[in-house]
Amino acid sequence: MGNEFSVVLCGAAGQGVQTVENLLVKALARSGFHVFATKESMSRVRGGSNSTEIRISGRHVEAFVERIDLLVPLNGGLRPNIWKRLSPETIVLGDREELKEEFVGHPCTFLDVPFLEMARQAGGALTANSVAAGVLCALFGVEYPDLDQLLVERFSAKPEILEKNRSSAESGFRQGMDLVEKNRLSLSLPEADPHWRPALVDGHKAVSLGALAGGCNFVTAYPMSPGSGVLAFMSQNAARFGIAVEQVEDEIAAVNMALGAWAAGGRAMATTSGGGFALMEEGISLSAVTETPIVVHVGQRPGPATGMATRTEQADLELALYAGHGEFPRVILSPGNAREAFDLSRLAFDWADRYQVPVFILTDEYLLDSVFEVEGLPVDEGSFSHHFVESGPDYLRYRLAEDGVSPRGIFGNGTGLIRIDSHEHDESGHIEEDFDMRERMQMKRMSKLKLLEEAALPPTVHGNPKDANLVLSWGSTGPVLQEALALLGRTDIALAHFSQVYPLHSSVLDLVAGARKIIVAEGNSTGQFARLIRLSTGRKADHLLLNFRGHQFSVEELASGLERILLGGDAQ
Amino acid sequence: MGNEFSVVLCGAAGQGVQTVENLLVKALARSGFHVFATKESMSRVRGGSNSTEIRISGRHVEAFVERIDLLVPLNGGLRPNIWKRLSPETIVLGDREELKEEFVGHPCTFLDVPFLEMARQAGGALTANSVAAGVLCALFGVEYPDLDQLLVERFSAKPEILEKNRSSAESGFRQGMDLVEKNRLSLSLPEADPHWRPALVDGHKAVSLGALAGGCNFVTAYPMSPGSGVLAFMSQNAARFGIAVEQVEDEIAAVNMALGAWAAGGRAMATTSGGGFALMEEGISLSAVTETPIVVHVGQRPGPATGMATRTEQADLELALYAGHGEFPRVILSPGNAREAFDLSRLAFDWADRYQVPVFILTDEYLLDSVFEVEGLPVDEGSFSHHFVESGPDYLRYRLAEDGVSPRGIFGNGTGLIRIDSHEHDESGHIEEDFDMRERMQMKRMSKLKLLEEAALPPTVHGNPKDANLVLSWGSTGPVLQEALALLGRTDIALAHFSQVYPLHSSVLDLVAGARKIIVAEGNSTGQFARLIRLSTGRKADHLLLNFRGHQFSVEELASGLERILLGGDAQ
Amino acid sequence: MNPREYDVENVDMSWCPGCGNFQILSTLKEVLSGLGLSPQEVVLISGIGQAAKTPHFMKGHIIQGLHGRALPVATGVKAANPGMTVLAIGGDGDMYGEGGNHLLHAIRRNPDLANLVHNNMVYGLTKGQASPTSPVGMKTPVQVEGVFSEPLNPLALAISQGASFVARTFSAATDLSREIIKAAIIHKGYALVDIFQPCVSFNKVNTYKWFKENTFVLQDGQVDLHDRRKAMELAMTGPPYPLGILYQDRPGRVTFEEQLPAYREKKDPLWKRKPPVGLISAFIEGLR
Amino acid sequence: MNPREYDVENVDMSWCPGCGNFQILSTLKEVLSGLGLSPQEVVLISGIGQAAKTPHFMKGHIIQGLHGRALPVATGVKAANPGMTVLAIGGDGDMYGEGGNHLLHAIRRNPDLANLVHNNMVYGLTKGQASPTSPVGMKTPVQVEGVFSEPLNPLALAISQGASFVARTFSAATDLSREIIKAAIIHKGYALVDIFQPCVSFNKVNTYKWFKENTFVLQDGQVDLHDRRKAMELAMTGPPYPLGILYQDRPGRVTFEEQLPAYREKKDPLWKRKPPVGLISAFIEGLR
Ligand SMILES: Cc1ncc(C[n+]2csc(CCOP(=O)(O)OP(=O)(O)O)c2C)c(N)n1
Ligand SMILES: Cc1ncc(C[n+]2csc(CCOP(=O)(O)OP(=O)(O)O)c2C)c(N)n1
Ligand code: SF4
Ligand code: SF4
Ligand SMILES: [Mg+2]
Ligand SMILES: [Mg+2]
Repeated sequence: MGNEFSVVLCGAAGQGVQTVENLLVKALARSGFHVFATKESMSRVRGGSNSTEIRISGRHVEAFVERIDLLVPLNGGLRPNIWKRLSPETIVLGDREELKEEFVGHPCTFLDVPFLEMARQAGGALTANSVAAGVLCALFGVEYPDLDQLLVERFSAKPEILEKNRSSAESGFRQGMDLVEKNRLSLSLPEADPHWRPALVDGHKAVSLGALAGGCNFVTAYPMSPGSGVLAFMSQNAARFGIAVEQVEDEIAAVNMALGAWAAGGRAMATTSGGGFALMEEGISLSAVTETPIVVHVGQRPGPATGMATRTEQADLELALYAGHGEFPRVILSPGNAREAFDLSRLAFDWADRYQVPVFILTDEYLLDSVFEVEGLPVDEGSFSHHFVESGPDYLRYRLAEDGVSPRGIFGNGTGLIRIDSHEHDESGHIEEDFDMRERMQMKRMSKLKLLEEAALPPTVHGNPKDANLVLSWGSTGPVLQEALALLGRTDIALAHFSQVYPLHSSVLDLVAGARKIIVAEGNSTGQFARLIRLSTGRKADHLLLNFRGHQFSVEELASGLERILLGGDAQ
Repeated sequence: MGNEFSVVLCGAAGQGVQTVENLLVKALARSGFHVFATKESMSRVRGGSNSTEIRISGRHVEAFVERIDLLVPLNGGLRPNIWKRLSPETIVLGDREELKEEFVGHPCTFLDVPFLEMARQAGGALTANSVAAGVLCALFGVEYPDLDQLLVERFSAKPEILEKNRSSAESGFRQGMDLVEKNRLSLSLPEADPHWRPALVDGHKAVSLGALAGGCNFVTAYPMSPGSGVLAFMSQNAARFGIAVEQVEDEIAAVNMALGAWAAGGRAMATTSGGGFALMEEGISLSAVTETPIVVHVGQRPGPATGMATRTEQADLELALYAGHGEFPRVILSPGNAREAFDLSRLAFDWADRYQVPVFILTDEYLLDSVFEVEGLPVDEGSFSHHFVESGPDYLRYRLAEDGVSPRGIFGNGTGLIRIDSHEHDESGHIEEDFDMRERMQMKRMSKLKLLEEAALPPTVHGNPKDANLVLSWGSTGPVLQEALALLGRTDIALAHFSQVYPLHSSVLDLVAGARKIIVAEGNSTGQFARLIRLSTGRKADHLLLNFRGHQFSVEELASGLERILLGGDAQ
Repeated sequence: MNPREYDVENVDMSWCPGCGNFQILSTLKEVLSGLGLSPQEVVLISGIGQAAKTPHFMKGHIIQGLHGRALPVATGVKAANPGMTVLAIGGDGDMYGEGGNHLLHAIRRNPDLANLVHNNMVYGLTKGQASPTSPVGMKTPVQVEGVFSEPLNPLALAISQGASFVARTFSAATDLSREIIKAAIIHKGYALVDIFQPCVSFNKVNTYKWFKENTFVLQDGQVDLHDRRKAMELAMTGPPYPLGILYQDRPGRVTFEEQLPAYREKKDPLWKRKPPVGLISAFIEGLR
Repeated sequence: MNPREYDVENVDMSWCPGCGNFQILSTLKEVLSGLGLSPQEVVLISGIGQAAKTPHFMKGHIIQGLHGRALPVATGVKAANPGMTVLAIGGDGDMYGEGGNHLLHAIRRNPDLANLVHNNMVYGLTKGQASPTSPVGMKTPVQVEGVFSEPLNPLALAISQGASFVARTFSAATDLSREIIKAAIIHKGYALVDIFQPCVSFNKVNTYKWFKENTFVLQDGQVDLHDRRKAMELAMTGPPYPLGILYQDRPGRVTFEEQLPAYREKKDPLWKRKPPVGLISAFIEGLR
């Protein structure tokens, strides 16, 4: 097990696995551990079996691992994806009353913990989750008052419920201490760092807070997993931050209302998933021709169509890349962790405003539903600026500016009239059918691509790519790959993680040209990013590592996949 | 002028230029000439200035030429795109009463023909167009009874209007004969072939008739230029052919209703343009995951957004290629002329049904609004077959068939229940969250791409591409390019015209590998097809010939563009 | 016929225990079997949501399509295959939110299908956001200060646009529901049945109790079925809200599929047809 | 102010001579100037269609967006910049066809804007297809056997969903139109004005003459402005169709933008704001 633990909690929807995760991660982080948590759940409100993985470590970790050191199944009916991950080293803390014979004959170590009975005694069977939280805190050396404090923070609004959870947690804590003290279970804990007190940020929060830091003051959405986590966060904090949030009638309204808000001087974001984004495409095209900025957050999930509503995938890159009819520049950002999600969401607003183009923040369910530790997230007023102008009497919305960016006026800010038009138009925004004007305007709009290319963010490179095998990844796959490479410990592999996938940074050409083999690891079935790399550099990936089962790669899976490739064989 | 004429008629919307075109083209074809006509018009109901070009030739022609031999402006206010095309050789038949001083000082030959006055005398100023038709028929040696017959065919329903047009045409015809007899205008006519009696088919009709031949029996659309020509044709002939046509509330309804019709055993087509297609993307994704066939006709026009509603462009290739969230196979057909439009539209239905994939017929305004001559369009029952099965009691809609094509049952045909589902599902169509089943189903759907690749149509190659410069084109640009090459008369250039752009036929690899320079000519601003070629073959085009002004290339423009490229210089 | 013939084995029932959907499901099975329809004669078409999962939990042909889009799909099915009994099933978000435009225009088009809307006044599947019918003031994880927009009134909407059959029932009023859903299916033309349905997980306002206390069943004589104005008054009434059939066209109104030229000479469903090659050839000849 | 201040020079007027749109355009200019509004204070937002070109033919800030989508754009503009006078302008296809769902939900949301619908009962710009309000039986190049679907009744729809202000006028009744459009703009909340407008090119049924013969102007006393049920009766009346304001909420109803938390502490339009960095930092600190 080494100096690091992977704890997996399973339970039915409605059993409060989520709550345990929140409590535990916070308790552990406050105790000085490094933590990471990620979950997977079925598309249902009650029942089924969901799981959450919590990693407890002495160093920073931020990736899903296959390995389960400690499994806490709160109900029976474990799904195959969990069974597969159990090994003889796995310790199971389970309640025989609930699980019956489910684990009999399995080579793991099973310790019977009567979660249900303990919960009943503490006030109701519904708090088995808090019992589990108590047990785990005890095992990981969390001080009881710290757990108690967290319970108080969480349930302060409902005193009765607080009390039940408190006594459940306490009884669990005692049981955990008992296990330790009786030496039935001894974990060699990672060393805690008393100065380590990270902020814990899931993907939803990271995107939301980054957007807010970027000046986002208007959010539109039609609920759709996983994009609606951002809607929920923004609504729940709308009063706090003084912003406008509206759940609209459909995604078409979401994109059009956001465009209206931008045109009038707001900074709006629509948040959705692939299916909702597909409905927004006409609106994206409107953003392009009217040169009205927009930011759309797209949380990817497996398609086509409804696909798997609560699962993850990276298969909407090309959808975003070619979204909307006609031709126009755009930006696609693809954060890999909470820090990137924050930074890029902030940047999205600046770029949308500065270049008057649609900017897409392309995340996925895995990223959004994972909890990352961050030292901090920088917010300062200095880095913020508006990019619109006060309009004068000769104001022309579509002035043929040399760099393609016509100064953008805002209704009510100045004396000039602002004429925004969805047809091909002249400089003043009037409908224009002259072929020459058409050419000029189309060239003007496209010329912004050059500015975007110059501004593009370079990939993060680990290792020395020169003459090495180079693995490329984007979005949430990056951190998993990084840990996989660390696991492999090979010096002949370098990694480039792209947090911006379009336009690509110019360094990509050299990067790719100098590499021995190019391997692209991404979460889809056809290698979309590999295609983009080929298109941009001419270089075809030598190998693809693809995953389209609905769950993120594990560290182990990527490591063994790379090993297999480098042992020869297995060309794409 | 040689043995061929390019006649251009101009007039305001509402002035009946359209009618003259119809009459004239038919009269000329019935007289044994080869003809081609293409028009361009403003996005307005009345006024403005539209034009139509009619080519009259001794050999088959089917491309827009810049050159104007004979110009007939029915009203003043010619637009710059017409002025540019006038040369000292151009003869203008104009009415000084209407045009005033407009042509004074221009180096063309102006002949005053009092269209308006003649129309007034024949019964009303509204029939100046028929006067023009009469004049032109006389000039081109059409027998008057043939013109008269056409007028009767056209206006038979309205005797009064018929009479006015008849006397206008007659008076025009007399005027024309007069011009010829008085030697004020002598045209050396191409030789007419008395056996040549082509059918005249514009793009709208070609797509519609091909669809009907392919078994199309259901059409859904929300009107949108230029896709709604097909809607109009199908509605106007719905009773004749016994089909269902519905103008729906929006494009989303169009695609979903068409899918419902297919699922229930119909053969449905939705017809639209880029903006409407953007709204259909979620529905396309539904077609994919449910494996319900669909055919969508997309008539391209310039974007983004409203763009230029009545103009042409080829900028929605990538939109179609990557439409819909998630990953799935599809087919994109891109006819270049009426015959291809007919054949491919028929094929679209067969393939959609056979492979259970979305098939897109990607045309453009230029193709749809051009009139082509064809020897015939083959329709026979033998080539038609249904590809669904009678369902038995153990029927599984998504049986994991080896080639990816699960036999498709139809409600009411058999005893089995047909369960069509938009989630990831098991073989029976039930919602499934198992990761392995997800992988299998996604692979099953994607595996149909192999079948599609095997079925793909090869490009039409002209000239010998081996070691030559190879020009690639797709869709409506093909015939223009072909004539441009003929004009250039160089043997070092070969041409490959793609009437199917996705998936590409396997011969493309060799084709492209063996060529000296690769030049791609297409109607957009970024070279979308060139990108697809690079993606599929690794070969980057050496030169792009792009046109995004809202009008198709002319033969002359492509010829000079190629010449310029081959003289060196001008790399993309 | 026995309603059990509509049961499916080994189904993974993903609704919450106590949900009103269960009542609607069993009522629907009873109605269909009561009408002597076999599952082979029925096509159940739905969008996405908890209600829209209904087709998965019973026998019948099914199409579960996209959120909000059941009605155009169902219209296409009925028009291509008029012999089938077609139902379009979904939730209030599905039919009145994302699908609002299709509702409006399906009413105008009048295809012969029954449209069942499980109206729980909340988005169930996506975990409790407000739906178009959520009452003003209802707090949710997104409407944290309470719903602001006026709730949509589906019955008034349908009646105002000339819907052919408009009714409301309550999932727990199973006898009434049976009667109404049966009438809706028998009715020739578009039939809207709005079904009050408690969502025990997310709607803490509109509970079983609330629905019971805030509805009343229309009695014989209280309604003149064919009087659109009176129906409108009833539709605008509440709380308490009337349950029952509020409006029904007199027999004789033509349905969407009936007027299609496709069925003028032949009555076959489209899948039995081949292209009319003779007519097409003749037409092409006419273009010379 | 002089309505001429709303004129634009050298405009390429693409409407057909005789079109009812001209009357609406000049009425609108008169109303705006009559209200003392400068073009700088007005945002004219439209979709696509002949009616939707109106903003191009006058002064004012404009957004001509997508067919059917003027209402969400306008709602976004008003919510981001509540000081502006916002109008959403379009045709019957635009607002009731493609945009039907936004209409439904804009009504519920109640943003403070005036929604002018030039209802010519036909698709003008796309050359004469039926629109949602085309009368049954009207023949068009697409509806060759005549329109089948029941026409949409926009006023009944709006009233049934609780619209805050609902009126109808006729383009040629310029005095009445002036009065009504003025009232709609002044009205705080969502205001629907359906404007009968002859399309001389494509609608040969609903001509100037037809509209004159099939409408009557509501007289003082014939309407109780605040009675939704009576308004509904009027909305369902016709032919002849009543012209006038059918319904108006009593003052006091809160508008969409008023309830947004964005304006609770500050009243500035959003473009005057910067991110609340202190609050964001504090929130992040709370995540430790
Ligand atoms: C285009 C699109 N947008 C959003 C969603 C997400 N979604 C799924 S179900 C649903 C709402 C469910 O509410 P309702 O229709 O009332 O059904 P219920 O679950 O309450 O029965 C939403 C928003 C989706 N699947 N597709
Ligand atoms: C998404 C989309 N679909 C279709 C169109 C084509 N279109 C433009 S205007 C119009 C209808 C115009 O009718 P209406 O709104 O009644 O306006 P009118 O011209 O009669 O004033 C249509 C269908 C479009 N621009 N966008
Ligand atoms: S969430 Fe509500 S509607 Fe959905 S199954 Fe549970 S109780 Fe029923
Ligand atoms: S087509 Fe009709 S609505 Fe459009 S401008 Fe002409 S008359 Fe007016
Ligand atoms: Mg609901
Ligand atoms: Mg109209």
